[in-house]
Amino acid sequence: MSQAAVDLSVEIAGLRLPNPLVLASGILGTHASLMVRCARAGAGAITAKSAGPVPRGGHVNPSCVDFGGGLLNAIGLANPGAEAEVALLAETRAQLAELGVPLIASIFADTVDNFARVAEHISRAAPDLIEVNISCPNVGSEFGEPFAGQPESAAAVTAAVKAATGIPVIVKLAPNVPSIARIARAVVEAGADALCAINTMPGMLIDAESGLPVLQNRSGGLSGPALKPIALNAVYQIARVVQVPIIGTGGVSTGQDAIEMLSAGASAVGIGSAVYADGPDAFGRIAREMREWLVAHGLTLAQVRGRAHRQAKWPEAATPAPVPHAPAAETAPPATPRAGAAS
Amino acid sequence: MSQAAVDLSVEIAGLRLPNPLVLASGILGTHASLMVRCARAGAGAITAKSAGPVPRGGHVNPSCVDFGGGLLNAIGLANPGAEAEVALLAETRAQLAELGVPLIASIFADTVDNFARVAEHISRAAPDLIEVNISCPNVGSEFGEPFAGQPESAAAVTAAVKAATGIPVIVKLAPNVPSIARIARAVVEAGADALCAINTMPGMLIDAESGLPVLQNRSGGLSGPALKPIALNAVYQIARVVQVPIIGTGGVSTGQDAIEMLSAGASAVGIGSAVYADGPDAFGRIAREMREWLVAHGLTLAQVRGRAHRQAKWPEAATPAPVPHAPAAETAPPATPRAGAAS
Amino acid sequence: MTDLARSEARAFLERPAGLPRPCRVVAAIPENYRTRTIVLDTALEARPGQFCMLWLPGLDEKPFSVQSAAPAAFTIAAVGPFSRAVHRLAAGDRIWLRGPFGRPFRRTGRDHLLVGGGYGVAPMLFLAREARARGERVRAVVGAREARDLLLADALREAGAELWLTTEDGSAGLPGRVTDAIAPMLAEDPPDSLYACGPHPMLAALARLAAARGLPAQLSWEAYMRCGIGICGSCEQEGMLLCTDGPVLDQPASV
Amino acid sequence: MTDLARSEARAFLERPAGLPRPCRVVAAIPENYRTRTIVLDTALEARPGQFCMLWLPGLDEKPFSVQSAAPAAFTIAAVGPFSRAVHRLAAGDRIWLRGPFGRPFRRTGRDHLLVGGGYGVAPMLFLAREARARGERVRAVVGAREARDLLLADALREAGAELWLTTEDGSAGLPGRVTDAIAPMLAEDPPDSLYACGPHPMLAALARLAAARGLPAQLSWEAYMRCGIGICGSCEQEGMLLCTDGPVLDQPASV
Ligand SMILES: Cc1cc2nc3c(=O)[nH]c(=O)nc-3n(C[C@H](O)[C@H](O)[C@H](O)COP(=O)(O)OP(=O)(O)OC[C@H]3O[C@@H](n4cnc5c(N)ncnc54)[C@H](O)[C@@H]3O)c2cc1C
Ligand SMILES: Cc1cc2nc3c(=O)[nH]c(=O)nc-3n(C[C@H](O)[C@H](O)[C@H](O)COP(=O)(O)OP(=O)(O)OC[C@H]3O[C@@H](n4cnc5c(N)ncnc54)[C@H](O)[C@@H]3O)c2cc1C
Ligand SMILES: Cc1cc2nc3c(=O)[nH]c(=O)nc-3n(C[C@H](O)[C@H](O)[C@H](O)COP(=O)(O)O)c2cc1C
Ligand SMILES: Cc1cc2nc3c(=O)[nH]c(=O)nc-3n(C[C@H](O)[C@H](O)[C@H](O)COP(=O)(O)O)c2cc1C
Ligand code: FES
Ligand code: FES
Repeated sequence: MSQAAVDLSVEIAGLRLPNPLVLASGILGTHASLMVRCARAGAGAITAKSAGPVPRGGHVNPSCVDFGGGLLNAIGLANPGAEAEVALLAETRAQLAELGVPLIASIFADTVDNFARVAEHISRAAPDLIEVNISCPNVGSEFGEPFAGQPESAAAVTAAVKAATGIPVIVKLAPNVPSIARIARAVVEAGADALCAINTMPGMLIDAESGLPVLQNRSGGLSGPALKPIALNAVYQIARVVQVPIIGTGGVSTGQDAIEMLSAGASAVGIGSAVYADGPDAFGRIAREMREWLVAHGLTLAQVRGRAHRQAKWPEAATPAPVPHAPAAETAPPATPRAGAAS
Repeated sequence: MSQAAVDLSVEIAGLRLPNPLVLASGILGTHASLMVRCARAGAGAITAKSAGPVPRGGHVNPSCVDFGGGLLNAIGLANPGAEAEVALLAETRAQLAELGVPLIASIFADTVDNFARVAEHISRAAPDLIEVNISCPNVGSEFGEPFAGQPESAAAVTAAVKAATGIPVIVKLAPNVPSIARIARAVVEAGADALCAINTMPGMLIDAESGLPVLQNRSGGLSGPALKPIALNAVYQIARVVQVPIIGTGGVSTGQDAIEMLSAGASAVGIGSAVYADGPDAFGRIAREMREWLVAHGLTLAQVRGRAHRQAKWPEAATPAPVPHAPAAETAPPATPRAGAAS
Repeated sequence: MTDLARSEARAFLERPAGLPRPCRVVAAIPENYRTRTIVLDTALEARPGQFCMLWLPGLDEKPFSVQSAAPAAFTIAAVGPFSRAVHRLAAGDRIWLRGPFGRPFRRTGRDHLLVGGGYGVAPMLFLAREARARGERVRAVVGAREARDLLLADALREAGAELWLTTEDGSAGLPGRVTDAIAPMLAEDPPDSLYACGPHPMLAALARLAAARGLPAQLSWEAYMRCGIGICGSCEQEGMLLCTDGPVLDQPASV
Repeated sequence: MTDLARSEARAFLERPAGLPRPCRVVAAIPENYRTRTIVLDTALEARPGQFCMLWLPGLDEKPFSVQSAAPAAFTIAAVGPFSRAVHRLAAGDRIWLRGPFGRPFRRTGRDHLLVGGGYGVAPMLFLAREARARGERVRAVVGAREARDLLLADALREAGAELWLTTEDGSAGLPGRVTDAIAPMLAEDPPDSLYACGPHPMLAALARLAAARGLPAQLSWEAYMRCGIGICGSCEQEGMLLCTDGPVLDQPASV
């Protein structure tokens, strides 16, 4: 099969994407021009920067740094507010439609009611999908835990947003929970049409010289290569318990990373920090690497999806040998008996 | 001040450590010979591998791999069981005592009652401290969440262990929670004498070629450099709400990393994956780098500790400029008016 | 890890951005009543037109054009909280730096016309030195509101640039704006290429002038920058990211 | 990031371990009734005595001595579930590999005595080839229970080793154990150094023999390995980690 003939299109909540690579929220999602540029460069869908109830300036710099293993950011949900966002989304959507690339709006809020209000508002721009970013602090929670932190708060937001809009809803989950599968099940039961996993992992960098945190906001969210194993695990665990499509997001920078994410059970793949590595061209490169990989392995996207969940087939005889709980006595050199009860 | 004169000793729960570098649980903690070797190489305290109620063989290989940004392991809490562990600990403690290096026992269990039983049992070996590893699955929880996942279960284990032993207790926290500060406060209120933060972060690696997870156990725990920002943040957040000493653990491989960890509020520093980089010699190297750093900066350990929590001092006039929520209109080139409501 | 994944992860690691690195101020040289050049104890692999993010921990981090790479130097006007704090630094004080970032000026031809307005002269001095070191012709026009706002004129002259000064109030050099000084040059002895950095209205005027004459122009623009590494979108200008596609943008000669 | 932190992070990244990489079996050559050599479509930067972790996804991962580096080859006895599964692989099938790991044999002097028991002959063949390529003398002793257990004898002979075979039942070569064949050599024409790999009782006997004669010996030991990279402690032997300090350990001549 030729590479050109490889079908990369996927479906998310009834919507067809020309390819599974979704621009993640918060990356270049501030301007129609930049979102269109990503679509032209090969993105299969575009997520706008998260918009909240009111305009926010975001945090003072440093607000995004490369620590070697990935990025740590505390942009601070800078956004023009839902009001202005409607116009931005409408303009963007019109331009993306010509390219056949769907637009995903992203929303956040400080209370469940405000989530519903922003969803309703933003729906006027008729984005193809609405992603609900529940990684923001729940003002009702003493420690400022995110809505994504508890099944109850996550489900409450989901239900409120579903009631407020007719547009299909993606709920975006956070990695800092004891069981992301439990949260996933709760939001799907509350009506989520799809999931996005994961948002950044809370982290901090400290400048040894000054002794102060590098980000002016002190803590921030970790993304990029260091996040990949966390994201793969999240997607895998979620795919075990829910049937809705998952946009697997976190540390994908190559076609092979994307194949791994689909193998974990994702239907589409979010691309964020990789845009830092080579700009919007990351989309074209990753899509090309995926095609090359699929051709080289004689597989279709559908065959790749979820295959990490299967059991390896080995002849019955080949079940692994039992693992000794300590070096087996018979392998110790008899010449020198070893001391220690455990050894 | 000469480097030799730098005092690196620290106190944890009434116990003096010759230096703050603590061998983390699960690294070379299987044999007296190896723990002694780490102490000789410069560790300030030694944590044994976690022991549970009964012997465990652990998981089939691959059980620990280097993914480039750190390690992912699912050794599977392989251990000889509390019974045999007592003898191992007693032997190790005797040898470490000669070197003036304290021994920390580590325990885990599947139920609160079993935690208490193991703690009681292990106390016979008279380790200097007992670390309680609550990152293991709580068999009473539907999704197999760890005891460390909820303040209630974490506190219950802490209280049970405290009741079962007179030895000071360190509780080791997990990073995959919405607010680690909340868990920290709960276990300190339940009697924890010190905290260790953090255990590994759940993750998965997938081999694109076979489509299967690399670890035979499928998921595992992420450690090493990729974990450092997560650990620094955890220690920082915990230090804001509790007064007990914290063993800051995660991704420390250099003296500078250790300084950062102390700056975040840790009193001591766990060293795990760094042992992979250069064997037990990691301890001597990191301690030397810390001394060099302290001399070069004219600071003592006490001055370094917690300094990330202070407010930077800048003249009153120098409060940061407000952040525009979108590129300021006046900076746009007037020659070419820009479109888009948000921009 | 696979070779591909490894090479990618390393590419990520080897990006020049990294974390802010601590430097010491070696000298803080007053340039005019509100502008200073700070010289640092570090050298940069930077090209003219590139910028660094300068950080004062706990205060703020802002972009500044590289005025000199070895040693690293920046020419900074005190206009707000951060730049005023930088002005308070003396030799021996610390300041942190990330970068260099952004796309530099690329010299086209051997006869260059450089235009600097305000602290926009800083990258022009760097460019002038680079071009002169290669024996190329440099004409430099430095514009300001009044005489006391003029910047780095002596340094440009020492670098071997033919220098024109303009002030809006006529208190020094030619009265008027940089465009007034340039128009006759473009007509009588046109350079191979135009390079400019300064206030956006000045750049816009130069863009029109260059376009009218079909002269290749490279203009360095400014925007509020957050990430500085091309992912947040803050610095957008007509679909371009000023932090990575810019700050220097080619002005198509055919506008 | 600071230079120090960067260099450390990179050191971590550049460790040879990495993730298992997929290879293909090029040939699976029967060596005796229960041992095969699998040749892979990859080359290793390995030294004799080092080992790789071979992985069959979803089954298990085990350490095997490198028998040849370029192309990579391993000689594997079918004794349990994993090794039997490897025996089922044919040319074209995939197997995954991490490594090489561990400390290799270091040739001492120019007159080498190599002793292999069971599949312990595999690293000895690699070592014999390396020594012979440098024109050094190699005597090799291969021991087994009976004739059908003998391994790689022809390959050793072809490599230019002077070869002795021993079988416990006398069905081939000298009757007895490798130590019986070696004792007279050590007395009459002692080598510069002894190298051995095989069952632990054999190694222990050789260690005593070498110690008695004051002969430097390097012995390759085996243990159950989990991490293979020196952090889990599974492979401890008298304070040494066989995966990183070993598998080849120096036998002090003065035991
Ligand atoms: C690519 C790039 C390169 C830059 N290079 C330099 C440089 O080489 N030297 C330099 O000094 N700055 C440079 N800047 C500007 C610099 O980043 C800051 O914006 C500037 O120092 C003001 O920051 P602040 O926090 O001190 O004041 P702010 O609070 O941000 O500004 C205070 C007030 O001053 C106004 N203001 C900003 N700049 C000026 C000005 N030039 N003249 C008059 N008023 C002004 C603002 O609109 C605001 O009202 C550059 C910016 C970019 C994007
Ligand atoms: C550093 C190192 C290098 C090694 N190099 C090689 C090598 O080059 N070639 C090779 O074949 N193996 C080698 N091994 C051994 C290999 O890793 C496995 O242990 C072996 O293949 C058995 O694994 P299994 O899962 O098939 O069987 P297991 O289930 O682990 O073993 C099955 C049974 O066979 C027994 N057994 C194990 N080995 C033998 C043996 N040699 N003879 C008889 N019974 C045995 C076990 O005690 C067990 O009862 C090496 C081990 C180490 C630590
Ligand atoms: C600079 C930056 C800004 C981000 N802003 C948002 C945001 O506004 N809303 C959101 O849901 N996620 C946001 N994210 C998270 C990303 O959408 C994504 O989930 C995360 O970065 C992991 O993917 P990656 O490793 O590919 O970057 C942001 C990430 C970065 C790096
Ligand atoms: C191979 C391995 C085994 C581990 N086993 C244990 C364990 O038994 N008990 C425990 O509390 N932590 C265990 N850990 C976690 C470490 O103690 C430590 O918290 C973690 O690795 C982070 O530190 P590091 O980045 O320095 O490795 C293990 C880590 C590794 C890498
Ligand atoms: S400053 Fe973030 S994209 Fe330019
Ligand atoms: S196998 Fe883990 S230390 Fe050797």
